[in-house]
Amino acid sequence: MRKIISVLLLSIVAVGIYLSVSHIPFGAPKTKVGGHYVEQGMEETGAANMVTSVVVIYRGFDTLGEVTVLFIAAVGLAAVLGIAGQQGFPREPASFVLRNACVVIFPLILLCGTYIFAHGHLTPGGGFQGGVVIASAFVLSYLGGRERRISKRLFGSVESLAGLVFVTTGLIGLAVGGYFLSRILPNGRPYSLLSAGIIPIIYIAIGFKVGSELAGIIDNLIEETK
Amino acid sequence: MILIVSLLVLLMLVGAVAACVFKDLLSAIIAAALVSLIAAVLFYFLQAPDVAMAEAAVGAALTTAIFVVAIRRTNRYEQ
Amino acid sequence: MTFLENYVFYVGAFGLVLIGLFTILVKRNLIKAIIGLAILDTGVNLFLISVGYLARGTAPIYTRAEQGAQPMVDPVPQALVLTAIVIGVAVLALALALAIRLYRHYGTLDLRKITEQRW
Amino acid sequence: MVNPVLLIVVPLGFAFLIPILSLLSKKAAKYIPPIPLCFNIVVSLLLLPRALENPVVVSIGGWQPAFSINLVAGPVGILLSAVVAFVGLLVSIYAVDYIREGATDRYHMLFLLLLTGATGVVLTGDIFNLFVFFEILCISSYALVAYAGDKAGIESAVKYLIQGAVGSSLLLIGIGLLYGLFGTLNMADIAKALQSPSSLPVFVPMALIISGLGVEAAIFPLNGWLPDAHSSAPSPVSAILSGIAIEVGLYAIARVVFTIFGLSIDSTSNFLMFLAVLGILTLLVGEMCALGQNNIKRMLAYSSIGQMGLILFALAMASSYAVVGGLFQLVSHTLAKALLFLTVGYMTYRTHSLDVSALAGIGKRMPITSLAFTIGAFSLIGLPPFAGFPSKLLIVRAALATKECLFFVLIGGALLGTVIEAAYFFRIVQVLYFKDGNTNIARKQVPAVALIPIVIFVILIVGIGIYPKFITGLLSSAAAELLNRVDYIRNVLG
Amino acid sequence: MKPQLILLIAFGGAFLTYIFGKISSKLRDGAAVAISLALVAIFACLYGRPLQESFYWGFLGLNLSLRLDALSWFFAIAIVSLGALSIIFSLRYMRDRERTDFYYSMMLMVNAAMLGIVLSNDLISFYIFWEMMSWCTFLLISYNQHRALDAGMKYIIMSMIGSVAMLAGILSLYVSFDTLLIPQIASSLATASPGYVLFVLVIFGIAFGIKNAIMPLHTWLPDSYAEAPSPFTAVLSGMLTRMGVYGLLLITYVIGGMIGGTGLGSNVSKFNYVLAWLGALTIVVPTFIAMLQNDAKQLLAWHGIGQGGYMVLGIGFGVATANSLALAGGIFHTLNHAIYIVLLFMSVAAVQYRTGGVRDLNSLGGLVARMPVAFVGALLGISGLIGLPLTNGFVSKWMIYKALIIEGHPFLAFAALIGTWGTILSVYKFLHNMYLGQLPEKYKHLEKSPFSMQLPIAVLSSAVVLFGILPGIPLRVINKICTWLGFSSLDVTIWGFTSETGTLNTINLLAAIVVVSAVVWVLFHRAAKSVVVAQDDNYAAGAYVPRDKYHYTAGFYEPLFTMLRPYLRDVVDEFYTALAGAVRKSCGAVRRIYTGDVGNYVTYIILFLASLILVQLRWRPW
Repeated sequence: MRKIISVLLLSIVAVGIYLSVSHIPFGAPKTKVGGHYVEQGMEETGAANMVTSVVVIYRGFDTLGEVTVLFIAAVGLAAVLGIAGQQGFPREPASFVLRNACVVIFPLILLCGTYIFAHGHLTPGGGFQGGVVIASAFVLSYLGGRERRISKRLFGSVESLAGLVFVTTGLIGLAVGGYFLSRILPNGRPYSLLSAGIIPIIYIAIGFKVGSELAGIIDNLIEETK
Repeated sequence: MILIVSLLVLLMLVGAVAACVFKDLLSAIIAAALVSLIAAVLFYFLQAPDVAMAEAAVGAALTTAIFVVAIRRTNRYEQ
Repeated sequence: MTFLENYVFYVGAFGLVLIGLFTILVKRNLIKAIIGLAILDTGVNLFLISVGYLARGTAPIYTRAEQGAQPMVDPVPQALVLTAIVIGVAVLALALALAIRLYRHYGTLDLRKITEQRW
Repeated sequence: MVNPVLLIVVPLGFAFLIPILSLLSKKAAKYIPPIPLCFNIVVSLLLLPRALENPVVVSIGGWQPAFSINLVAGPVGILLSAVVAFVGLLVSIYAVDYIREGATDRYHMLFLLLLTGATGVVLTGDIFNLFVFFEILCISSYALVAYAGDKAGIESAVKYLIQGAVGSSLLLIGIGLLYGLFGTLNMADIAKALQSPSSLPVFVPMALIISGLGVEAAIFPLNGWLPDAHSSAPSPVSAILSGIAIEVGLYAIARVVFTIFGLSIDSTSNFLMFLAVLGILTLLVGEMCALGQNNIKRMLAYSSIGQMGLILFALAMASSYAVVGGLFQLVSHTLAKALLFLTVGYMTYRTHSLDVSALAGIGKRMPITSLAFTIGAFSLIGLPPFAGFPSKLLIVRAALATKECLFFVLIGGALLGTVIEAAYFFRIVQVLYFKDGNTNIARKQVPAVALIPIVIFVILIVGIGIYPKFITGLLSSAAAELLNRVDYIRNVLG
Repeated sequence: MKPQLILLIAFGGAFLTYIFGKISSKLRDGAAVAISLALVAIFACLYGRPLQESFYWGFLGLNLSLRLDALSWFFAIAIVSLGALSIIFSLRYMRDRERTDFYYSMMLMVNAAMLGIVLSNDLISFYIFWEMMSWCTFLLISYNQHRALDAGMKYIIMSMIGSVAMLAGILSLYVSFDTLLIPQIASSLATASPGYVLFVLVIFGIAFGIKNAIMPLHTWLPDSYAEAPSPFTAVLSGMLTRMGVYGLLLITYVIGGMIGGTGLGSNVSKFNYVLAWLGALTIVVPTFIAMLQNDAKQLLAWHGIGQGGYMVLGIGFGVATANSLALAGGIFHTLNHAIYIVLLFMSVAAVQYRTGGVRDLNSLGGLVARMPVAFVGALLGISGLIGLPLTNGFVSKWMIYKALIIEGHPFLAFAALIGTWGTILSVYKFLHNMYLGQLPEKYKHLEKSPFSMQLPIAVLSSAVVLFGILPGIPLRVINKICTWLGFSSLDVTIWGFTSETGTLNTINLLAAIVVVSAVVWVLFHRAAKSVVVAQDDNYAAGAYVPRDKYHYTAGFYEPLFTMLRPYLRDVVDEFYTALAGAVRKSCGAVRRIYTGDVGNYVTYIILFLASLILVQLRWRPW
């Protein structure tokens, strides 16, 4: 019964969406805002990766909101799990191969993540992707069953500091340039690592923030308040 | 090209249906991870390497990990 | 074939959306519902990216070699999707944490049985 | 140079600061939220004179409006951000004492972020940015509802989360469709490009966006989460959710409907009529559900649904009187409902029960709190001389001024809802004062730090009720801004 | 003196009393009495000096203003005097109760709100004060706890229904004429369509009908009267309920433009006939229901409804036929009723005070010996209630009868007359069961009522007689009101009035009655003395019979009771109870929407979306 109703309702929704989507031709150029970014973005921001310039410069506010969302999730998750009764969780020791492979791979993944967010303005990738990669390094380390863990305080401090860096960068822009997140650093030479104004700073902050938040989430989920 | 894409889309939808019907939640999670992975490939085809990267890292790896942790803490099977 | 070309991504995207919604609507297991949410999110993201696609466009990244040679796809939806993915994973993580706590309280994840809060 | 962006960024910065500060001192966290909220009130007041002349439009990063996110601090935005900051400030003062259990620094972070999200929603001029701030608002409220970690809280949070997530996915699909159709995300830019709201390709995104936002705004069939979440959250959170979160959702709907889609009462679509009917339906369902309710917080939650219905009805009439009335109702409901939840918070804390009958005799044990509750309840019913009266008056007047039969019938429904509302609120007042109850509750007032916000709310409710001019000037320019689409586009795009 | 100053004193006094109460109860009592007496003095000074409208507050772009004219003075003086008397009465009555600060400040607040109502010059201030009066009343009715809670709920719900109807009516007037000043509306409404006028009449009729307890809307009244603290019951019955009459008069004034000019629109006339018939119904049925009551306050409460019927009959009929005699009768009856019903409630309250709250007629009796002043009050009160000559009730009822008969409406007159018979039967029971008959053993040592209770009773008793012998005093004022309302003037003398429809001269009556009573007294004096026989030494088959078994006031109208009971069920009340039950049930059903299952909630979301799309698809398939 419930299935029939659901299918019925969803098919109506599908028809409605089809009617609207049929007016959005697939693959046709939509020059309005995107076109402007593609044409002007390189000069205006100095970043080669247009997605990065949109994420950090043009729609930097969204990004600030987004790291906030992740921050909320991390804090909220800790709040939700943190008060629970303290039932421990026996951990099976991982196999020898896995454990030792983790030891080797862990720093490599960290390095890879750092590379991804440091080069966000030049190549695909950026703060989020790098942050997620860093977090996955921690997932791996938990799979490896290592007991050595980074303290929550460190996670928390990194999170806060990264967030504050983002906000402060924006506020300095407001003080200097009159707009929040305005470009206070020169665009520099295109295609070089130290270019594109404030993008690297913000992306590094985001990378640390996302990485530490996701790692913190995983950490909390697995450990649940020891 | 279009055929490959169609095939991938088909596979993705099948994966989604599988994620919906599997009684074993672990299998469902793997199916959902498959959906994310194929979506990442499709993002790549759509000239969105950034998103593909994020989707692969988040959808296929991280989310799956969280799900697995969650079902270890709860119940592996539906009902 | 042209239909396929025009609509295959949309079909894939909204297929995921509908399957995700169907899962949430019909399945009584909370984890299943959350899986549904994940699929729904993926579908929405795929849709957004398809909206920004440009036929025969390249990724919106300038390289030294072929600057401005080919049209680029719209970078805006990609930026949006990056945001949306992260938001999605945040919601998902919170949902699963809540599911763990809920299981501890009720010993079940069957949503039809967890109806203490009603009326 | 005061910039509206400070309203969002400064609280955000303070929220990021809390983890570091709480490393230094565990107690520091609870004194943090009032600081940025005070700051926000000051900034809002400083911006007010400029905003009344012309909406303050600032862009992030300094690009041309359509090419970057911009904030539009018009009268509506300033009004609502001031309300958010003000109510948030009072509730955060209240929470200094009330929130004792668990990791309180997390509570204060989430609380501050929730308010940041609400401020962002009311100030932003970009629809995707709206979505992002909405998510901030929603996700922090999911976490806050579950904050106490009890059975009811977790269950409600799960349900809230699922519905909220579905809603925001629908919203995102709608935004995607709009972007596909018009190639821009700036609300003014979309509005400029959008001609007729009733053609199907445009209608579908509108339906999606309204359903998505409607979940947060608690419109009738979309509000299954509300009674659970508002009743099982800690009381200050309930106050914020009922007093701010849903109002902000409703504001977002109004903004989308009026500004982006440009619906007006004389446009060909009778969608606004539909919204008006929906509003009254919401009102009646909310009030009817509240009538038989024994759980006091749940009753207040249902009453919030009812009030939302009334506000939606007023906004859907889309005349300037009606919108003034709707915004007035919004403000008075915010004050009254926050007050009610705050008072009920300590009452239930003392009686250890959410049952209405457990409140018997509280009037003698906590006289000031009970008096405050009574005044809040009277204001919600719309009795003079409290703040709810002028707002209800304006709405009824606007409905009668439409000279349309449908609206006469609808306002009849609204008045019926008022009677039902009176029935259950008066019952509680009786229980508070005139029922002998549990005598072993200590005769103990609320702690002073929690009494301050309560008393301020009472003063405001009575003050606005007696002297509505205090805010009507601001409200009428806010209504004008909300309804005048052409000016909005011109102000933003230049 | 500006009217707002008066209100300021009244409301400020209410607050001050509360604050004083926190300091000392003596101070509070003194303040309450002083403020209420001050108000009486102020209004006494204002006699014959109407105050022009004065704007006192801007509210949402509306100018709120006050004024004092003949009608409002008439009501105001009644309000403040009765208010002062009941405050004085409360001094002892409420002494040992809890939360007396609240009680006194609410009493003063109710008085202030009523003053506000009668002083209002625009409908919004009218509404504001009306609502304040409603919720103050609610709080006071609920004061006695227990059963009073239900009574309070009944009252406030009906009152809310009335006031939302009134709000709709007021704002509809505002939207139509863009003003809320009563005189301006009066002039604007002359040009309105008859249908609209009828709408206004009906909607205000509902609002005021509920307050004045016209028959199908009366059901809140008996319980509220019975359960409220007695001094407040006096205020409630005397003036508060009669704010409905004031409202009806105001509406009469508002549509008054039509009375003076081209005559009434037929709609208006019809409406007022309906009102008159409802008034007649309200006279007959409650009076007989009153007969069946065993609770003294319930009995009086039902009479309160019935007497309200006379007022409505008089005013409705007067307006329908443009007959100033009936109208004046209705207004005068309002005043008279207020005086004697307050008197009656006070005498009951005096008994209650001494007997510890007993008001069951079957367990009282013979109190005349213990509480003579209360007895005299009750006697004069019921005389007024019945309408015996030389008491005030007689004059007003007589005016109404006269008008009805002369205008050729014998059925209405007959209804009014039946009402009087019923009244006689029931109030005799009241008087007898309470004061006459055998004194129960446990009340043998009751003290007489304290001075602060005797004083108001004495004042009111003398008022009953005074207005009965010299009806010209209030009638002069009433005559002014009638002319102000656009009716023809009556020829009033101090002893009564003369008019083409009939003449009343109480001096003749007085003379006749003095002569007759002298004769009767002489006869009785000459007649043989009766012998007092102890009742308890009757022979009872050898068994000892406890003295209380002889208490012959129980089951006073038992045969009549069994006969009438099936016909006099309170059908209306049952209907409302059923309605309330149905509402409650349907609310319970609506609540089931929230099943607690998230799947359902998400279904609602999708359903909403789908129906939006579907509707749009169906509307524009092209």
